[in-house]
Amino acid sequence: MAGVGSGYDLTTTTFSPEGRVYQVEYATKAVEQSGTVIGIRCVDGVVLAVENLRGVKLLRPDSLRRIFAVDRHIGIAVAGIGPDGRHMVGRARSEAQNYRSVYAEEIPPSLLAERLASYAHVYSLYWHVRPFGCTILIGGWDASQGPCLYVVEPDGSGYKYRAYANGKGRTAVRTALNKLNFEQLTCTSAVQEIARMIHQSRDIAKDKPYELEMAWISEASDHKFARVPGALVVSSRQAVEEEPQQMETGGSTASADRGETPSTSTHIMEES
Amino acid sequence: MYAPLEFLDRTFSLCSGSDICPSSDGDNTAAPMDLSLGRVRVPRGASIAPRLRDVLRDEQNSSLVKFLHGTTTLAFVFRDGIIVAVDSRASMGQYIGSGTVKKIIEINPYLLGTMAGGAADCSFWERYLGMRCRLHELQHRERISVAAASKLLANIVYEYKGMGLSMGTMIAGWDKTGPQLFYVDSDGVRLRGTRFSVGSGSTFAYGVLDQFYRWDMDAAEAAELGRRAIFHATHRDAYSGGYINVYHVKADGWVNLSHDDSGITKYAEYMGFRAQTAPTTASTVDTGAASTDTMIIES
Amino acid sequence: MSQVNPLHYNGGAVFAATGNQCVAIAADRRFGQAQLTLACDANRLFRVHDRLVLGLTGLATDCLTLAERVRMRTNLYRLGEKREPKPATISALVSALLYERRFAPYFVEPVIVGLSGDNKPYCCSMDLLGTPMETDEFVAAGTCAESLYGTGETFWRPGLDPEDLFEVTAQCMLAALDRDCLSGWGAVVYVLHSEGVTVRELKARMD
Amino acid sequence: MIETPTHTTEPIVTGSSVLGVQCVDGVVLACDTLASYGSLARFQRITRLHQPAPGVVIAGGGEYSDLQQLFRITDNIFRQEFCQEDGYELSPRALHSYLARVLYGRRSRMDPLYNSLAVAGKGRFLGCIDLYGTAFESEAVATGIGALLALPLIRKQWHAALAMDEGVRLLEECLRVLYYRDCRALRSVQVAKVSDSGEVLISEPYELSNLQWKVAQAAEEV
Amino acid sequence: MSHPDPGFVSMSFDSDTQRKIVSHQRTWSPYVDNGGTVLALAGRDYAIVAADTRLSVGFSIPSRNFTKIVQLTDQAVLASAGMGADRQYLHKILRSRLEIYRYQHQKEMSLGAIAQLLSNTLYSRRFFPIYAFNVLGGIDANTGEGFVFGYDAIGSFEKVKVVCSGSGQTLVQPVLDQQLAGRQKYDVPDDQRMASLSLAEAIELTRDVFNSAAERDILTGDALELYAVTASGVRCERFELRRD
Amino acid sequence: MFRSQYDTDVTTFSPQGRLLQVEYAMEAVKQGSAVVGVCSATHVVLAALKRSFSDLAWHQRKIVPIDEHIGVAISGIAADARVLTKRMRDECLQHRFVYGDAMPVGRLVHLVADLCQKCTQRISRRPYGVGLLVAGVDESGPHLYQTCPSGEVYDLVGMALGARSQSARTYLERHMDEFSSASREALIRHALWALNETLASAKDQHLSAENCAVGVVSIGDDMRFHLYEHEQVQPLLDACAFPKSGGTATETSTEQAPQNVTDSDEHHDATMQQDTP
Repeated sequence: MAGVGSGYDLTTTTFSPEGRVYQVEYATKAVEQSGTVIGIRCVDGVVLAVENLRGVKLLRPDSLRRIFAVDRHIGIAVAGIGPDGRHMVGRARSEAQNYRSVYAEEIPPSLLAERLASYAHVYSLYWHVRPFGCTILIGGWDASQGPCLYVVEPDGSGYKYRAYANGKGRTAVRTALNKLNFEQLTCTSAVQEIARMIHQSRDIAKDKPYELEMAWISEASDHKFARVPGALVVSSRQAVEEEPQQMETGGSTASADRGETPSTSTHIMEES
Repeated sequence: MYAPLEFLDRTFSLCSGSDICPSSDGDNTAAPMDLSLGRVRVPRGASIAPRLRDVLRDEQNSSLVKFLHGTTTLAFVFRDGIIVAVDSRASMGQYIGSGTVKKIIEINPYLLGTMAGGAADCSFWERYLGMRCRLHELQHRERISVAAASKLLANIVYEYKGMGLSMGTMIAGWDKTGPQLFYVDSDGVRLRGTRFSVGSGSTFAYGVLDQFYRWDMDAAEAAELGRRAIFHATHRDAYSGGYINVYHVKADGWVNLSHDDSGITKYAEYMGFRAQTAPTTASTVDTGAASTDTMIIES
Repeated sequence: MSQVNPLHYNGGAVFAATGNQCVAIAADRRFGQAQLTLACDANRLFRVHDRLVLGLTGLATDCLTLAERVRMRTNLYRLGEKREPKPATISALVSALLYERRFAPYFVEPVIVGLSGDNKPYCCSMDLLGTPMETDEFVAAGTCAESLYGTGETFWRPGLDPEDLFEVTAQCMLAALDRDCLSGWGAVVYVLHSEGVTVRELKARMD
Repeated sequence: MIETPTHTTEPIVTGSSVLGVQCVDGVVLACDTLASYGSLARFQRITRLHQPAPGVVIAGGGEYSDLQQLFRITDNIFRQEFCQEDGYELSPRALHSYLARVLYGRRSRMDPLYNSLAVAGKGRFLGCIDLYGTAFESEAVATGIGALLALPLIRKQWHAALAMDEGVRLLEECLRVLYYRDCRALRSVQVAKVSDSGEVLISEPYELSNLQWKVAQAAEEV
Repeated sequence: MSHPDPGFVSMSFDSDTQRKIVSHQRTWSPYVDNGGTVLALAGRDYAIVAADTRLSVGFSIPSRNFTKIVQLTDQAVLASAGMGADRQYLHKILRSRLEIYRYQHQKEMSLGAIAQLLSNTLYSRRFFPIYAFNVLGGIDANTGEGFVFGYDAIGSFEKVKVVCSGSGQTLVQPVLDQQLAGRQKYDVPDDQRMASLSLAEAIELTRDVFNSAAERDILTGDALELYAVTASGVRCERFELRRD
Repeated sequence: MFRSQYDTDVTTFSPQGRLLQVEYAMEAVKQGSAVVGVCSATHVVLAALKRSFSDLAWHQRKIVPIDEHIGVAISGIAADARVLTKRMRDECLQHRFVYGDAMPVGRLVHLVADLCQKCTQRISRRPYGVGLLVAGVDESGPHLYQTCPSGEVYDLVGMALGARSQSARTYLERHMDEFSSASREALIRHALWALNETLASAKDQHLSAENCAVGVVSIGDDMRFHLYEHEQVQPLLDACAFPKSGGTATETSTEQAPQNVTDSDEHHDATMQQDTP
């Protein structure tokens, strides 16, 4: 890429001649290193899923966490640098509590997304701080809008999505996501879809073993944040692993060129 | 912390975020425990002090307000140094809190301080003064002068003027310029002098002291004068009593001369008991036989 | 600092206790004005007759005035009745005298002790409005009343003979005086028993 | 320097007594549903009991606005616990200690939460905290005027094997006495039962029954 | 129990009476006296720290089982009367500070150091005093001798052999002076006046004085908690007191 | 790693989206002497190799008690570790002050992790150069956590950090499944054997009472963290007969007099003293 080594890509306060802020783009690169993170807005709720890569064999089984509860009705999944994500989650929890102390109501996910976006954005303005190296998937339930999925990128942009994926296997998963019909997709079927997508996006040889962490805000959990029941996760994963055929497109560890603009078909984006 | 970081925190501090009412949610969390340790935690002028004062003055808090008070202390300079004499009673209202208080505080081997007024105020700040004097010695590689030490205390106390500290103290010591005696009190008064008496019994002590004081007394005579003055104060003043402690400040530091009981032994010695028969010891009364005899004066 | 309460202005303490056919009353010797001690030979115990003693502590001027009025009324009683008044009578008298001044009271805490006809001990104390409190245990009045109650509660026990009663009363008095600024400077103990009265002066701290 | 805030130095809208008793199989809390505005029985259907989480109930008397703030504080605490998802469950005793620190903190800033609180929880826990932050556990608790009228009654009837239903009847009897004698009390009351294992049952407000208003001496059979 | 002071009649000569009447609106007082009596006495090789367990507010008793004692180390025990909330705060703070001391020094804090720490802690709140009357008792580690410390509310303290504090102080202290400290043995030299009681006798004396205090002081009663500190450690005993 | 302009500031992303300064900070953890942690269903054991910086110097402190139920083994810049452990102690005391009970281990560890993360996002200071193995027990049982300078937290059954800890990790991975049911003594033995692995390659060096410390906490009756150092650790060492031959080609003969321990192959400049006490 043109920016590398040109000296224009060292701080967030420097524009390159062609008007790009490379540090922010490099930050979004960091997001693509972590395991695949998927969020899907279904008819009856929102499902967040993470492919936790077990880099260390000595880990306690299913102890990796990349999905956090922010309030009783909102959960956040983190793609990219975990600690940065936790910092954002801490901020999200304070925002939720602050909103409740003022309006005595649960914070609408849209407003939380907006507040987190502007928080992330300010970190991409000043030279003494660096942008967040993580993308935040905010799944929540709103009385008026029903289930909703918002995504906040390191550059501070926040959009509403029907489905979103990032991390290692994002390209394969995004193509699979396009095939889904979101008008009828229910949460339980979404879980099975996600298990398949993640499985097929992995390159069996090179990728590390993984744990599937899933949570949802659905009618099943009466619109409250809850972990997807273990049995459902395990069964959908086993079902997928027994299927013989291989997905034709190989693992997508190659980092997709950042060049594509967000508005391509891979993101089903609605104006938030 | 770089200034811009404060800016960052300020713009995004939560209370400014909510427009309707500044919910400083700080006030709901449990008061954090103050763990600062090691360093002497000198009391700050609490911001709520003004309103507290009329609460503390409020009658029903009187049992709280009454810290240990009342006393008689004296000190005078004479040919061979300084005699410092004090009583040992601390009272809370009319109740005697303690009859064995050490009212001469040994700041360091060359400096003495006396305690009159608030017992806690005097002992805390004079112990703090001892620390500051030690630091002085370490920094300047020579002992602090009495003038400087007393000035340190006066400045410290002046900081808290009007906040309720109650101290009437004398700083006595021997430095390069010879024996020095200073009076420092909680209003910030600091006087150098040769003869002082402080406390509720000071008028009685002055009476004896002024009459028999001479510059060229020897140490024993001077000590006896100090003892005598304190004795009369303890006899006449209700808020003084207990033991008479006398110290003598000499060139090579102070010496603790005596510790006598004023109410019985000194009274018998100075005033002579009207009693004819031997003094009695009133000893334990227990369920057993009444084995004791009590001083009986056949009227 | 201490002239806040007229009952404590001059200081003073009285303690009385009953025994087996005897009763003792003790009082300290101090007369002071706030923290100044003026005299160490104040007398608070007024002997109405050999088997009845009235102890008065509180505001000195009120004590003396009340004592004189009691002496006057007792003499009138003697002339009228041609006999000595019983302790209970004197109690009633003092109570009436105090209540007369209900709205400008004498600042006095009287203690009346005596032996009635059959040597039965009588012991009564009052507050400054004359509320009589008769007891067959012990009473305390004055600036160190609480201390006296404390020592009394621990040391006193029923059925003491005169010698032991004196010892208990003396100990209670001395221990309490040593914890009080405004009372002390000597003490006197009267013991009323069947054969008569013994008066003893105690050596106490003079500070 | 901003003038030091003098907030609640005397309560305006107040709740009256809260009663609590520890039984062999759980704890019972009871109080009426009145918030008085001075001598005006202004809000007659408010709740002074609150269940912030499964297995714990708190109830309070005194300034009602401060009590609502305390309920919000406990809700916040348990919401944070929910978000932590680390298997640590705030025990009733820990909540009791936390609220004592909050009240003591506010008292030390001369800006008290003008309440006295009862905390009941699983494991037969019954604790009480006053507006100064004095916290203690006890088998019988009564705040406000209840401490004078009801506490002696509870203590007299209390015995180690007291069952929860007997406890409810006992507290109802005390609430009747309070209704007779406390002019800031109401007939409609609420009772909360917290079992040893943590099930919580908070009754709907109901009217106290069989009240005796006959003058004592005149009553033939009492 | 203070003598029934004729409040309505006391013509106060106090110079600022006028001002008191004017500034009548009562600011809320952060203090309340929950009563209670605490006592500490020491013998040759033991120390006793005792306190009643009554918490009173005005004339009612919210709790009959409110401990006023905290064991700081296995050689030092502290008891505080006065305001219950301040007492709980003070005891928590001291326990935390001792914990930090253990981290820094890998050993227990000595009795004398604890005494100074308590004094500094109280004095640090000089202008918003902690309303607690403390008595600290324990064993001096190197000499093995028992000692106690008496405090006022803002930290003035004194190392003695016997001290009593709280609402029953004026009732109990003279008795201890007389029986234990022998203060009335006027012509016996000071250092020989101390009665040498065995631990059992000392416990008996403590129970007696508390029973007397419970008789006369309405704020003392219910139960007596007694901690006996000896070289081998701390033992706690509990005795019933009047419950009226 | 060629010298590039992306690895001097902590707030600079490299083109691949990596934070090189943070990765270098993770290297500092490897400079510290080895520490091992193992966790079973009932116990958590920490073992640490202590370094001394001259023949005259005392051995450094590698295992630090935090509260009654939590202990920490440190690897990396010891001074950084002291700042973090002091903060952890204060937080535990604060929790006890407010809630009256022991602080959950996970909550404490995440608090420390957030502290570390904060330093990776601001230019005002460098990240902490220390990794912590936190051993503790609470209601949800025994825990072994690892924190890194990046702010990452791992909930583990076993872990080894510090110099040549890879050999210890391979040992732990091989015996992983024996840990959960291991008894207290067995767990200690596993920890010491793993620690011993890190010495295997260094010549004439073996675990001794001076250079080894063991910390154990259990969910048993007292739930307290016990630290064994100096002579107390000797019986633990004797209990595990180190393998003379077989897997690890160490001929650590115990009869040899214990030399003083200086990591001969260690090179670190005087100023940046790793693990100075």
